[in-house]
Amino acid sequence: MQVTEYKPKIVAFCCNWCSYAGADLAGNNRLNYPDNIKIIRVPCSCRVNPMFILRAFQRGADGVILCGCHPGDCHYTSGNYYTRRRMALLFSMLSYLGIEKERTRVEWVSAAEGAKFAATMNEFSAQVAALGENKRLEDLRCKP
Amino acid sequence: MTHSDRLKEQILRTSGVNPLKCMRCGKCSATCPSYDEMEYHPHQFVYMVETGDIEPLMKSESLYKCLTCFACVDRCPRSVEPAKLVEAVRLAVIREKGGNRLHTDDIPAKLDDDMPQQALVSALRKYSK
Amino acid sequence: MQRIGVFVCWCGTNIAGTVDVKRVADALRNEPGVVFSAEYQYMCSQAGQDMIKNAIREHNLTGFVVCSCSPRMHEATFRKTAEAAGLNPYMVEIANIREQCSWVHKDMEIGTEKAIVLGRTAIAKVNLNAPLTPGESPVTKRALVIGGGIAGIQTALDIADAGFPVDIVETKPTIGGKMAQIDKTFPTLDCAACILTPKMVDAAQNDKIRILSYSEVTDVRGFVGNFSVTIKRKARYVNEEICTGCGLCTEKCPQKKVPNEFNLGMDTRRAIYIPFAQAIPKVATIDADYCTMLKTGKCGVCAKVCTAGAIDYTQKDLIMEEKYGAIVAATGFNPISMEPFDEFAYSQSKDVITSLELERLMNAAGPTSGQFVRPSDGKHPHKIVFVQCVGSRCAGASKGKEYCSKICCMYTAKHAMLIRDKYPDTEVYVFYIDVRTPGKNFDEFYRRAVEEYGVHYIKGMVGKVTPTGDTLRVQASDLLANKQILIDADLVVLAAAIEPDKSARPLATMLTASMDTNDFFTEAHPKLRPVESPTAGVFLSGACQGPKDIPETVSQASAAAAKVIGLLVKDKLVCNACVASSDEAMCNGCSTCERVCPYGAITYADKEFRMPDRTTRIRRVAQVNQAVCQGCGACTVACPSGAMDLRGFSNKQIMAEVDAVCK
Amino acid sequence: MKVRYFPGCTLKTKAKDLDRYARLCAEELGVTLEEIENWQCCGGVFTTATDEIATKLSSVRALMDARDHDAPLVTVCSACHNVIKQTNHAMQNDADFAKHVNLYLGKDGQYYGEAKAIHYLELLRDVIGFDTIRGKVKNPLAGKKIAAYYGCLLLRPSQTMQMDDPENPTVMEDLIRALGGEPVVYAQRNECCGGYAVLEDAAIAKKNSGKVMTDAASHGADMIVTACPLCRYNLEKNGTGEIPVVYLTELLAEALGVKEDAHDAQ
Repeated sequence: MQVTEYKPKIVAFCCNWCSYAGADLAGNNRLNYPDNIKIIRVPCSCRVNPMFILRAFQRGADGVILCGCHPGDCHYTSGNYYTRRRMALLFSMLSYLGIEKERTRVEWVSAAEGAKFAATMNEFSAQVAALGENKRLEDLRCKP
Repeated sequence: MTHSDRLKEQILRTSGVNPLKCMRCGKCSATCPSYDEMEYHPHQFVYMVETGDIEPLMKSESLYKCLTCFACVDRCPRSVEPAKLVEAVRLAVIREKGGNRLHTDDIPAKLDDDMPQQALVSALRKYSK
Repeated sequence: MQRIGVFVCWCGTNIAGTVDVKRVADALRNEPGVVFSAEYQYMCSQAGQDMIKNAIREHNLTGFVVCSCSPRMHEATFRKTAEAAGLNPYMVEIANIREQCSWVHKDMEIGTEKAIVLGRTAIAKVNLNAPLTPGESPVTKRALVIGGGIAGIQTALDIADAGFPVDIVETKPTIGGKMAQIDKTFPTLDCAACILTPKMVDAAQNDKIRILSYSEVTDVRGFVGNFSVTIKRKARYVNEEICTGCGLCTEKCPQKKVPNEFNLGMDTRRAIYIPFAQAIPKVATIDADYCTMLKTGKCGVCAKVCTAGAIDYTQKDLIMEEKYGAIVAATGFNPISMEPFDEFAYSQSKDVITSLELERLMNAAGPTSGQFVRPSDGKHPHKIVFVQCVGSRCAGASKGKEYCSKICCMYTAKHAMLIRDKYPDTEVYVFYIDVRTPGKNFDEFYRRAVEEYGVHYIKGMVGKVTPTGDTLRVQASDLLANKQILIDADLVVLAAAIEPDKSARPLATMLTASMDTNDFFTEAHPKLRPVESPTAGVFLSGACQGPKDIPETVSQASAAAAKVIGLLVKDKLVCNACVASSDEAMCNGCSTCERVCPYGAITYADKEFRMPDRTTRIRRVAQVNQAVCQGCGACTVACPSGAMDLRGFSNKQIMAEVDAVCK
Repeated sequence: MKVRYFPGCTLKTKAKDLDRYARLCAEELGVTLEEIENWQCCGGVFTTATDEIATKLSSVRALMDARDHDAPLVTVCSACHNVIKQTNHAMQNDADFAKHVNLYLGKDGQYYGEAKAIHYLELLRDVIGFDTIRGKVKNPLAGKKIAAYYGCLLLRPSQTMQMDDPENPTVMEDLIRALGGEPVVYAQRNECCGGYAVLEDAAIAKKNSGKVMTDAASHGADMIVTACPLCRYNLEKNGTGEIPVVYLTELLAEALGVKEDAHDAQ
C-alpha cells in the first residue's frame, strides 16, 4: 500500500502588483515550493474579504496566506494598511474560534522577492502541515 | 551569555535607553559642561554601551563628573538620552558592595557653612547607595 | 449558461516538460460550461491565436480559458484575440500553469494535477464573468500649475511648448520662488538669477501661458480630465493691465518701514512694492497691511505719482472658475523656523543667520548690495562657523524633521567656497554629521571646498552658541580629535531643515491627493510613478514631493509636464474596466466606502426609489466615478451591506475560485 | 486661594529667605502656601534609572497629599520641583513604575498621577498672572538690569517639565519686566552651575558658575536672580564674584514692598 504524505491544502491570495509578480519571479528562477499551495490573484490585498478566508476554511482549506506589497509600497497607496488591520482582527477572531494563528498569515512580498516568496511558502506549508488537518469551520457537506 | 552581554542588558534595562537610535552627531558631547573633566564623553558612553564595552566605563572617573544637567538629553536630535546611560552605569558600580563613591565619614571635610543641604542629599544619592 | 473554450499551451517544453498537457485538456473538457478543449505548442503564436478565433466562431464560445504563462505576460494578448473574434475581452481568464506550476515543480504527476486544479479554478471564474466595457470621459485640454517657482515655471513651459494652454497660479506678487532669492547655484556656481530670469521672461511671453500671480486656489472639483477649479485673485490695488512697472510709486511711498520678505526681513521696503527688479509680472502691489491709504484713507501718494493711472484703491478680490484637464502641484518648500533651536542663539544675536539669509547677504541685489558684512555692525566677518543639519534628521521627542533635507551639504560647501574665494582672510569652519553629496559633480565640488579652498570641515556638532560682546562663542565637539572645542566666531550660519510650504496641506485636501506625515505629497509609486499623485490627473513637481535641489526639481518638472502632455493629447480617456460599482438597491449610504477610497472616487447622491407600495422614497446612495476608480477593491470589503462589488474580481468570482481550489 | 506647599530641606535651613519671602509674597498676592505635614526630603535629584522606586516615594506622598486636598503642589526650590514633577510624570506615563510604587505604598493609598505639580514661577505666571503682579508692585525695580538664571533643573528635561521653551525661556524675564526691572538675556542662563558635583570636584562648579556669571556680567547685568539654593551657592562661592546673586522671592518681596515687613518681623 502506498502511503501518501499528508499535504495541507493552502490558499494564497496574492496582490497583482507585488506578490503575484513575486510568485512569477519564483517560477522564473525555478524555485520550488509545495504544489498544495494555490494562488488566487486579486488586484490588491485589500480586496480580500474576510468572507473569502472563512469560505476557504469552510471548504476544507488547512491554511490561508495573504501576500501584499510592503507597507508604504502599495500600488493603491494604502490598501495593504487596510489589509493589515482587517486581518489582525480576523485572525484573532479565527483563533478564538479554534483556528490556530499558525494557519493564517499576512506576508509582504515585493515583485523582486521571488526567493522570499518561495521560502515563505515552504515555511508556511510546513507550519500548517505540523498542525494537521483543519477540522474547525469545515463543512462536511462540502467534502467529496 | 557572557558577562559583558549581561552587563549591557542590565544597563539598557535600568536606563531605558536605546543606543541604536544614535546617529553619531556628537551634539551631546558638544553641549556637555563636564566634557573636559571626563575621560569618556557622552557620545562615547552611548557608543561603548552599544558595543558592550562597559567595563572601562565602570572604572572611569567620568561617572562622577556628569552633572545630570540633561543638556545632552534635551539637545540630542535623536532623543537618545545619554545622561540616563551614565546614570545606569554609575548605579551598576555603586550598587555593588563597597561601590560607594562618597563615604559619610568624608563628608564633614567637604562642607562649609553655606553649603545647602540640597548639595549633600543630591551627592549622596548620586554617589552612594 | 456560458460556452467556454479551454486552450492548454505547451510553451514548447516549458510547460509540456513537467505537465501532461493532453491530460490537462482532457480533464478540463468535463468541467461545467466547457464545450471545447484543446492543446497547442504555442498559444501566443499567430497560429495559436487563430486556433482560438476559429474555436470561438465554430463553437460559439462566450468565454475562454488559456492555460499558459502568467497573465502579466499575455493576458493582454489573449484579450485582443477575443476582441478580434468579436468576443468581449473581459471574457478571458488565464490559468498560470508555467510560472506557478511547471517551473516550480519537477514531477510530471504533481505538475499535471496542479495544472488541472489551476485550470478548473479559471473555468470556475469564467463561468461568472460578464462582459465589461471600460467607461470613457472627455479631456479639457488645458493644465493648471499651482506654484510659480522654478518647478512650476519649467512644467508650464514644457506643457506650453507641446501646444497646450497652461495657467500658473502663484500666491506671491511675482513668480520666481526660492530660486530667485538664491545667489549662486551649485555645483557650477553660475548666478541663479542669470539662469532663472530668462525662463521667467519666456513664461511671461509665451502666449499659451497665463500667469495668475497674487492668486490662490480655493476649491477643486471634478476628476481627471475634467477638473473645475476656483481661483481667488487677491486685490493688489494696482491694475495689472495698465501698470508699466516703472517703479516710481515704490520710490515715493511714504511708508518705508515694511519688513522686506524677499530679503527675509533684513531690510525694509515700501507699502507699495515690486518684490525685485526682474519680477514677473513687473507690476506694483500694495501691501494692505501697511498702506496708510487703505488703512486710514489718508495718503494717496502712489496714485498721484502714477502717470499711467494704474492705482485702484477700490479693487476687490476676484473669484474666477476655470476648467482644466490636469493639475500640477508645485508648491515648493520653506526653511523651518529656528525658534525651537535657540541653543544656537538665533533669537539672541543678529549674527546668527540661516543659510537662506546668507544667500541674500551675499547677493548683489540683497540688503547689503552684495557687501558681505555682519548684520549686527556691518563689519566684515573673519571667522565663520556653519552648522549643518539644524532641525534635519531629528527623531523622537526632539523638535525637528525626521528626514534629511538633502540640499544643505551642497549649499554649505558652496557658501564656504564662495566666501573663501572672495575673502581669503576669512576662516571658515563647517560642522557636519555626515557630508552627503550624491549627484553629478557634487562630491568633487565638496572636495574642492576642502582641498582647494581650505574650508575646515569638522566631524561633530555644535552644542551651544554664546553671544559674548563682539563675537559668538561656539562650543562644539570634534569627534575625530575627541575634543570639545571653542571657536570665537564672527558669524554663525545655520543650515535650517526645509519643510513643505504651508499651503500644501489644504491643497492636498482639495485635490484628494495623499500626503506623508511630513506634508510632502505622496507619489503614485515611489519608484515607477514618481511624478504622479495617486489621484488620477494630479501631478507633482519639485520640492512639494520631497527635498530636492534645482537640477532634480527641473527634471521632475519636465517629467511631470510629459505626463500632463500624455494626458492632454487624448481626446477621451479610457478608464479601467475592472472598477467598483455599488448596488443602489443595497446601499444604505453609510459613507464607509467613501472614507476608505484612496482616490476620492466615491460620491453620494440622493436618488428616488420606487417602493413596492408605489410610493417613492429618496435615499442617499454611493456612486463610483469610473474615471477615477483604480479598482483596488478596498471599498468592497469595507462595505457593511455588501452593496459594493468589484467588476472582474467580484465576490462571487473569487468565492468560486476559492471553492475550486479547495475541491 | 490655598495651595499645598512643599518647602524642602534647604528652605528650612540654609535658604530660609527663599522660603519666607515666597510665603509672604504669595499671601500678598492672595494665595496661601499651606505646608504639607510631615513632608520628607525629595532626595535632591531625580534618579533616572527605571528600577529606582523607593527614592521617589517621598515625592509621591507629597503628591498624594495635594491630590487629597484637591490643590496644586507648589515648590519653590528648583531641585524639589524637578524631582516631584519628574516623579509625577513617571506616575502618569510609566504603568510599570506606577505599579511598583503602589505596591510600596500599600495601605497608605494608591496614586496614579492625579495631582498637578507646579513651580512657584508657574503659580505666579499661570494662576496669579503677571498683570496682577504688575498692579501690586509698590517699589518698581526701575533701572535695575537683572539677569535671570534658570540653570538646568527648572527647564530640563523639557518634555517632562513643560515649564517654558528650554532654549529660550521667558518666564523669569517676564516676571522681572512685571516688577519694573529690565531683564538681561544671556545665553548661559540655561546652562548648569556645576550642581552637586561641587562636593566631588569643586573645579567643575568653578568653571561652570564662572562661565554663567561672566556671561551675565558681560551683558551688563547688575544682579543674578535664581530660584535654586544650590545655584546661588555655586554662583556666589564659585562664580567670579562680579555681581550679586539673589533669590527670586527676595526680589519679588522687594518689589511688592513686603521685604521690610519681614525684617520687622525678625
